[in-house]
Amino acid sequence: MNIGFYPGCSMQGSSPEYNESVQAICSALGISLIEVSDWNCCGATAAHNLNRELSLALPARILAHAAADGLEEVLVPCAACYNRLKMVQHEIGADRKLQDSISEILDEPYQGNARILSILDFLERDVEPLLAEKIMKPLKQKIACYYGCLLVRPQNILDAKRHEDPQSMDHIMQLLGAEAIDWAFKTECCGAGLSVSKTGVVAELSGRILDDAAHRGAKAIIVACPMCHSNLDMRRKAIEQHRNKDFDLPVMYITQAIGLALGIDPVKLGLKRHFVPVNLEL
Amino acid sequence: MENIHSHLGHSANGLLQEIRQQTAVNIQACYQCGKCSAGCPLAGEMDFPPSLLMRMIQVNKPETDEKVLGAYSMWVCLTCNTCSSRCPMEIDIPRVMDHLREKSFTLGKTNKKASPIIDFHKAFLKSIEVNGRLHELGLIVYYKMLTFRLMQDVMLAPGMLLRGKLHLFPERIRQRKQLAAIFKRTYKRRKEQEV
Amino acid sequence: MENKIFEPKIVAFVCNWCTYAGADLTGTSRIKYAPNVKIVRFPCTGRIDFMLLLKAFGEGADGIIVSGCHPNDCHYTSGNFHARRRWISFRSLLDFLGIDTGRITFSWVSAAEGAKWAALVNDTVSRIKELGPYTDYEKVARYYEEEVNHE
Amino acid sequence: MARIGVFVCHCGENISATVECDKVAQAAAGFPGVVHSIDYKYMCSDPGQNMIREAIREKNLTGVVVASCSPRMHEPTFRQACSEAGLNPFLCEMANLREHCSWVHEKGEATTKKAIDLVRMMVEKVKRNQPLYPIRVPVTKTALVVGGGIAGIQAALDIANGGNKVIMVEREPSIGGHMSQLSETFPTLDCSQCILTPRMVEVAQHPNITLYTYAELIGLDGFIGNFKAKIRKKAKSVDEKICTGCALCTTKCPQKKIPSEFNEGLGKRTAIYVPFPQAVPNKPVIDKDHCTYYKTGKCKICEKVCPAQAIRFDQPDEIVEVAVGAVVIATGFTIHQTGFFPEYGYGRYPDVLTGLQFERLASASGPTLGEIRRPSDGKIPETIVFISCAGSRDPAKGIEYCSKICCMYIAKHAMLYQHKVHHGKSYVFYMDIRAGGKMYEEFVRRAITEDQVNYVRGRVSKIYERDGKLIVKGVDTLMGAEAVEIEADMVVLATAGIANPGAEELAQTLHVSYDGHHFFSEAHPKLRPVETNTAGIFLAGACQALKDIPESVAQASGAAGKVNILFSKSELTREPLIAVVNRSAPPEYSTCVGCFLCQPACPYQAIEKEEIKDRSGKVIKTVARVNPGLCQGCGTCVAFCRSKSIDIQGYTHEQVLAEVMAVLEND
Amino acid sequence: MNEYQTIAAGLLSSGTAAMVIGYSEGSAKRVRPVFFTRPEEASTLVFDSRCVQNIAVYLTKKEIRTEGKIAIIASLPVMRSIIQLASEHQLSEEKIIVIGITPSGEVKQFNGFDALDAYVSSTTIEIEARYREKIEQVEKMTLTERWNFWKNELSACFKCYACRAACPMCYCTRCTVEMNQPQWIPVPSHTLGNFEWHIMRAMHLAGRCVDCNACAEACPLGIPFNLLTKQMILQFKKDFGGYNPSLKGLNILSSYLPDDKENFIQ
Repeated sequence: MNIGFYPGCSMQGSSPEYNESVQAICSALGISLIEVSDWNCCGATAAHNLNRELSLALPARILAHAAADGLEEVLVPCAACYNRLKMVQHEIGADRKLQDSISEILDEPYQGNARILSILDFLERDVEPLLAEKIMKPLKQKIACYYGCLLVRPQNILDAKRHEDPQSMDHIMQLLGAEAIDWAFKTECCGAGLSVSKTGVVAELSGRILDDAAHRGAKAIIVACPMCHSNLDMRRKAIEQHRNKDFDLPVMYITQAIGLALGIDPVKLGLKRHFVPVNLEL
Repeated sequence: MENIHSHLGHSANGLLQEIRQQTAVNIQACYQCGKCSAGCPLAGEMDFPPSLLMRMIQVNKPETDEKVLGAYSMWVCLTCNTCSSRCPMEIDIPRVMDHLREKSFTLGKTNKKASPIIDFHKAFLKSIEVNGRLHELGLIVYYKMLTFRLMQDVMLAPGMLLRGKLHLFPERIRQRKQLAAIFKRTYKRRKEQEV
Repeated sequence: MENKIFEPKIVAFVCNWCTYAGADLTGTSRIKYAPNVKIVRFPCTGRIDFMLLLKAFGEGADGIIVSGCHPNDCHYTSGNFHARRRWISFRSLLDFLGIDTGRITFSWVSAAEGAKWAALVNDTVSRIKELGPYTDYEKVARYYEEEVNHE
Repeated sequence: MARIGVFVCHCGENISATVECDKVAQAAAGFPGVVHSIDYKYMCSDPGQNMIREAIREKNLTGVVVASCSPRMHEPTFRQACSEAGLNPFLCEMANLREHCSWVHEKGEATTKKAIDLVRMMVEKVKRNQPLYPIRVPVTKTALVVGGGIAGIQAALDIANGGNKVIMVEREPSIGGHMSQLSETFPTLDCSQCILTPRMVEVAQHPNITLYTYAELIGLDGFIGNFKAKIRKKAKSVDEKICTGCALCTTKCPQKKIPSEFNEGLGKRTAIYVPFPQAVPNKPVIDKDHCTYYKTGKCKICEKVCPAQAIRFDQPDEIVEVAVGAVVIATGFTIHQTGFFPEYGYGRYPDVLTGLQFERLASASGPTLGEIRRPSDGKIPETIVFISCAGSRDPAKGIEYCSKICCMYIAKHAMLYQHKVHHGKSYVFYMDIRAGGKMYEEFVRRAITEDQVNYVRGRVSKIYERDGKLIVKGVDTLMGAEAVEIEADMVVLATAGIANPGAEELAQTLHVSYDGHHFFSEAHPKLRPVETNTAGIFLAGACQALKDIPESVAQASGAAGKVNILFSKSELTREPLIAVVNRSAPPEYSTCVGCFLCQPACPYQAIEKEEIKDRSGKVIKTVARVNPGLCQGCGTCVAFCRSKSIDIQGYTHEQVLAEVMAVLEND
Repeated sequence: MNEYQTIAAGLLSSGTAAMVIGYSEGSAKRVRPVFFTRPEEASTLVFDSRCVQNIAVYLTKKEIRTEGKIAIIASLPVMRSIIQLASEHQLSEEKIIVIGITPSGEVKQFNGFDALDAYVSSTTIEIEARYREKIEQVEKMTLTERWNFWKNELSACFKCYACRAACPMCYCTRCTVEMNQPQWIPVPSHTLGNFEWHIMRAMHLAGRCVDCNACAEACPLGIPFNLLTKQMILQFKKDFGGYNPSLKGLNILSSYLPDDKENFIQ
């Protein structure tokens, strides 16, 4: 099985463990990923905040490269990149005039037909069916699956099922033997884009998330987005100071959790890179 | 003396119409139920919560339009889409926020409180323009130059470096010239539009 | 004869329940309009056969008005919806044949729109006056008459 | 040969001020076929009408044109006059010289010329008129009422008390509908069941009413006055004639945990059950889907305990066919369930309720005997939140319309709560309060001023549960959209009222139209609110649009009035201005080729297939036939028929084409 | 024998079909329609690009109807015609076997209309490029040029009604042109009457025309009046989303949508 792969800047920068764990489980399950050639940044929040055309053109260039590479589908594990690519595909796809205008900016025709897969689409379709036989170490803890905003909204464009209470990560975690709790902050915003410029806001928003998960007895939070991870993990100190309360609550990527259950070496899953140490007896 | 008691304006080319034309979002559909403001995680930070901002645009008067463009609200908006996902009238508020940010930024009417946020975005885009991909260390350094927030997050850096989360040298794409040209074309277009 | 001011002959095909009643209201409101238009009454716009429009042009009409109830207000619920589809296709066919659809005014005039009826008639009359007599269609008819006379 | 009389009216000076009436009469006298032409001051006056009558007799006229006012004004007058003189009334036409000529044009040659043209048109038309005779249709004086809620009950009683027969069909085991579920009613706060149950009993006992409960309408054919209805009586598995209604069986049934529909899932019932103590008929039915015997083949406890031996496990469904002259649809509405709302928890919080569930909690006959208690733990809620417009005015997810009844029942709920839990705190989240109705606004004011209900203007964005409390995240838009967060013990959603499931199928069965939300469409939104566009089928209650009880009852009485008018004569007379498919001699029989493309174009399903058979009964040809009982005379089929095999009486091809030719005739 | 010949022979020899309608070699390298009743004739059946005459036209004829079960060699336009005729209640399922030959040359036997309907519905009527170009050319003319173009073309028509005879959809027992009370269309051929005839024909084919071109092929004068129906097909695609012959769908003109779009009703 060959699937295109767009890592995005975070996975190469501040969240290498996400990339490592995706690669680790794919090689364990015999899935090969082909990286989109000479890819660029999707523009993230900055582009669509300041420069709409750029916010369309940057993802359009990525799509064009995927098309040139002959990729019919591209896995985009970073929730932010995924959201941008889907939105751009939606906006440009529906508007002929916009298509022409963006082609002009790109100086090449817009080709945006590759199917963009979120990490959850991918896991649900390609990984879930393989899991049952390969689980070596079931995870027996109570965990809270945290989806954030970018994987579920806008629900119509992303085709998100049960967008106020999504279930796909919960299902996977249950398959791995964990107990996925019902909680209230599954899809609340962590503060993402303001993590550098308004750290206080992030501490408040992320703090509420940690608080609800901890309160309901979760022993770990499972995420699928580098921003969510860095806000909940890297900025933990700031959150704890802000709320004046300590949380003993590690944050793991869902791919890391799968890796653990498959019996992959925690180092290979990048688990040593976390600020909040992950209790490996999960 | 006419309209002296009325706070309602009748601009023919105010934000209301402009947004309708350029984004296809019809703000007149809003009936002020407030569900967007109730769900917005950042409403508390905003000077005008989303529903109030919609009302101000509906008022359709140059003075209120000025207020809207100078608002802080859109700069703290995180495009989390909670508002639009629950809006009964399916008003694409995040799209309106995008429009307001870009317009406010282009016209230089941005709220003073928003400058660190805008500086961060600028630094971010600069990093991409140069490298094609984000270089976090470069971004932070450039951001600190813009904001003089020299000490912020200094405590994080060593930990990040230690954990392999901060790279001293940027990752660069091959076709940097081509990418720079894309940036240039968008700047050029904006200039043309201003004229 | 040649110097006489051109007074166009216009036939109006209207439904009984809305436009005919609307034109009655124009009368009771004493709103004046040009006398060029004569109304043929139908139960519903759904009843108006496209052939009648052709016959009217063939008989020398310079203009035609077709009018009925507004969408959703049809006395028979859907007659005007059927008529609308018929006019959409008929009109594009005529245009494709080079028959000037500008000579046909399609309209919705309700029983309450007496003033609209007057305005509609006046607009149509002045537009047709500008276009002049409709000879294209009549000429091909006359050609035939001449030929018959010749025999 | 045609012998046409033309009568030009001056209408005092209304016509003669701008039209030279004598010239019109003179010109008309010269038209081919006109044998009599005069003008007179007032044609509609007695002497005027006499002139017409005399001329018909003396000159043996075959057609009359009255050139006066609009036919919409005096056509019946002049047609009557003709008829009195022995001329078929449909051989009289009117030229509209007043509304369409004299009143709208200045005096002058052109105006008189137009008047002459108008007369010429009608002369040419009337020459082609045919004598027509009113259509008579027999009427079966029995009405079918579909639905046994308050609207159906009211309609049935009114029709029955008018001396006509009624057959009532109700889907559930008991009549009563939603009203029987309500605790108190606004704005009087009187007990719903106290006012409803006597009427339910009256229905059951009325000599003119036949009641079929646990039954469905599955087919309807025919037309006004002459419908044939097919009803499926679902097997109740109980012989109603023998059953005494002692309900012993219901106490012994081992299946005790079936959510009660009547209690909106807040209480339980057995598999053999009576929906509620005041049910009519008060006899149990067996719910086959839950009955142990039907599922496993073993049990039959009810049969063993029944003192009257009335249980019949082998009872089949029964199909009955009835002849009815009119139908009243009163199938009511339903509501969105809490599971419809993602942001309010997808129905997974037991203490988030619908308004109808709250009615059951507040009702003395409900699962808590009228005490407001949480379904989750039975505690009395200290803080309660009511949310209006849950699904209503929400085109994104629910429906765009206003459900109309919620503002009032929310105020009532909050009031009932405050009356029962004196120290409790209640909040109502609303956007607008729609309290248009007699004593309605006063009622809402009382909730706010007397009963201390807190009204907050804004919509709730999210509800989540934490430590047994429901966190309600709302906003106060009157405080600049300031956040309002309430820790509630119970939340009641005023969920949108929507059409009943199955309404679409029923509409198709009945051939009546319905709107985009599957509510049945009235014939005219203002002037014919109780009729459908199918003659003889009427609407009552919330199946047409959401309504409260007084409105439903009013419409039901309106529908009943219409039915009683229809039944007041044994025959129905209709104007013969209807479409007709031509018939000719064999071997053609008709120029109709039976393509039936006219069928979908007919708004009234009036076009039928007729098989033309030879003497041996073999079908030679299938052609279209217009059912004169159903046709309303719009003529859409006429314009659609390619072979011009359908024509419409009064507006035939010949007539209208002659009019067009006459207008354009060169002079 | 090839596939369709074998099928045809089989149907006739087994008595499943009483007659096979198809094409066979005619004179001057042209094909002609044939009505075979004997299995041995089947080997002379031909099917190629010359078979443009729409032989579905025979299915509604009284002489054919009384023949018993008919098998027909059907090109795609013929199959479309059969479905359209069936939807207009002109054909009965039990009396027709369709030996369909798809545009790619595949032979498909259809014993019921449902299967045929499913096949026909899977295709769409596409106007050939050469006609599209011609239509665009006419549309680009000024109003007067268009009028003159058509006046010129239609003045030639001498109302032989070959177009009507060739069209499977013109099966009315009394055509409107033959109606004399009132006389809708004058009997002699002159330009005005010709206009009326061709406008009426186009309107009567609205939403029914299967675009087989049989009418234009039949015209002895080569008048391009098939552009009228083709233009309508294109226009319907724009205005109402197009149509396809189908047993389930409604005719375009006898149905409507409350929000049909137009821009000319005042």
